[in-house]
Amino acid sequence: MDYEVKLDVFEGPLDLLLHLIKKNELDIYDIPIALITRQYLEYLEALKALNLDLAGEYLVLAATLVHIKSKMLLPETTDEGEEEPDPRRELVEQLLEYQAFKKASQSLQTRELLDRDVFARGGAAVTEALPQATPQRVEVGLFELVDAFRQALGRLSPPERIEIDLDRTSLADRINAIMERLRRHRSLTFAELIEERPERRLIVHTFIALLELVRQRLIRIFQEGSFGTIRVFLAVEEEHE
Amino acid sequence: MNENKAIIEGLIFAAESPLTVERIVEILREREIDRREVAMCLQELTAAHEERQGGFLLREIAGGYQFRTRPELAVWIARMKAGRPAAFTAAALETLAIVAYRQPVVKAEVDRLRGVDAGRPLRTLLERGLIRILGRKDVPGKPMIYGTTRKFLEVFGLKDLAELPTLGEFKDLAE
Amino acid sequence: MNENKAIIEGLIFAAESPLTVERIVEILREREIDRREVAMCLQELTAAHEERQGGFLLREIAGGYQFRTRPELAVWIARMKAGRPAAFTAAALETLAIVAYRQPVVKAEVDRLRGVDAGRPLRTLLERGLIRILGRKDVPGKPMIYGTTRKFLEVFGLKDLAELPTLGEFKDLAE
Repeated sequence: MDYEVKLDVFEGPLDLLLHLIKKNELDIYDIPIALITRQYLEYLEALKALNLDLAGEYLVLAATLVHIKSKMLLPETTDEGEEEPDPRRELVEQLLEYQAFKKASQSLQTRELLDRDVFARGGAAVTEALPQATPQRVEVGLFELVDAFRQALGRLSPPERIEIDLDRTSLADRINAIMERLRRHRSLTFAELIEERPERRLIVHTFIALLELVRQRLIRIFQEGSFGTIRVFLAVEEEHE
Repeated sequence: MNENKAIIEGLIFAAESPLTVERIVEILREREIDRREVAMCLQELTAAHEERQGGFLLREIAGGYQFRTRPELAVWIARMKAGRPAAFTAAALETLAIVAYRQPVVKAEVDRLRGVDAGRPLRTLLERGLIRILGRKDVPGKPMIYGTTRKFLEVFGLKDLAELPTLGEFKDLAE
Repeated sequence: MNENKAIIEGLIFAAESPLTVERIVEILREREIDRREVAMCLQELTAAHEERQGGFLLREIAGGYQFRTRPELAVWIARMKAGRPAAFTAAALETLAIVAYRQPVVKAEVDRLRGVDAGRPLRTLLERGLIRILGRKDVPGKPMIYGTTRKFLEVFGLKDLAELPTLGEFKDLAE
């Protein structure tokens, strides 16, 4: 026997058994169980002699083989004359099933593997910007607005942020003021809308006013690029574009 | 396409950053291709892509070569990268805001706040992985409880949920 | 090239992962292009790149489309990329095959089929993002149920799980 094959070449006892069947060119459906059991046990002995750690599963299969062998020695028929099932049947089924998965895994290995045989685009894709063109405008939703709002609040000095301002300047006033300014200028940035008095009360009111205007579809809000300035337009005028 | 040109195209495509002529010569040393030949391949590739008028072009950048999407497509690519506003219906956005602020929340509560059935937008948001089912509330009917996902934070560039402004900040002043 | 085709090519090129037809339709909603048209553009693009015989090809992967370098160029690209990817051990591959074909599957079944404990390969596959835990089986011990991931499809270049050859094809030949 050749013992050069290292144990870790085998993926388990079933793999070793398949190897022995193939090496002896045996018919998997009619395994000469005595022969294969002997070879299997010899193999295990050799491996033990080499002080290799044997997984418990190898011994379990050894016991199974010995058990099958002993059953094969019994008469083929029972007292009633019925045929006993072949004691090898279960093991053969397991071997066939294992062999199918082993082949399936080999077929996986032969596919075009990503980063081995084929590669996807490397790095981040760069979108060439249009030269000297207007920045790309992306219509934004509520959350960009919330984010802008958050940033605006973040720019305030700490004492002002803590102060809770309950001045009831009417929201309607703020809405009217924004609409008025938008009719004069074609568009305004969020920063421009609050530049007069960048204080918490005004920022909050401006924000709520904008939310209300967006909701009523009186204005539209765009962002220049992904992280660009937020710009507010009158909805009607935007339609003319 | 001749083989050298195809290899060079593949290398540039798979490279992490613009690929220089020197580096290409180095990688293809066994093929005994010199700077001049590489430069010629690059010139031909650049022209070929220019002519194709496809989705990307070969450009000389920072001393190397890189594929970049055509400038005219910027608006569509930005839309894909943003992966949001344009694609959100107002209903979905409102529903998402409610789930974000009110989570863990049941559908009945979303319905109540929007004044209209939220079944469809909730389903859309679930499918897009922006909200998820946290469990079932232990009341009659065992309604499902919704919350936002990690993807929600990613899509909206939030570090965590605490980064959302508190509703109180709006409420106090809105009344 | 017609504009829709160029835009679709640019989108696929710029996307971080395989781009689905649905997503393309969604991004291009304003252009009123339907699934069928997108599918036709994709077919034409695939054929065009096949014909070009350049450095990369358009492939259908994990339910979407992605550009990938031509397999013949692997040796050169590998030379450019530092460090080779960790190869799969036979144990990991066998375990992966069993999970792929038998999912949803529990560890005990994988152990039984391989005839040896599958704990380690399962852990490796989980760490590499090729399989995931689908849930727990409602039997004593509540064992975890495993299935393959989207990344599995991407790594093995599969359109979907149905693209795997049937197990029967491997069963017949006893060699």
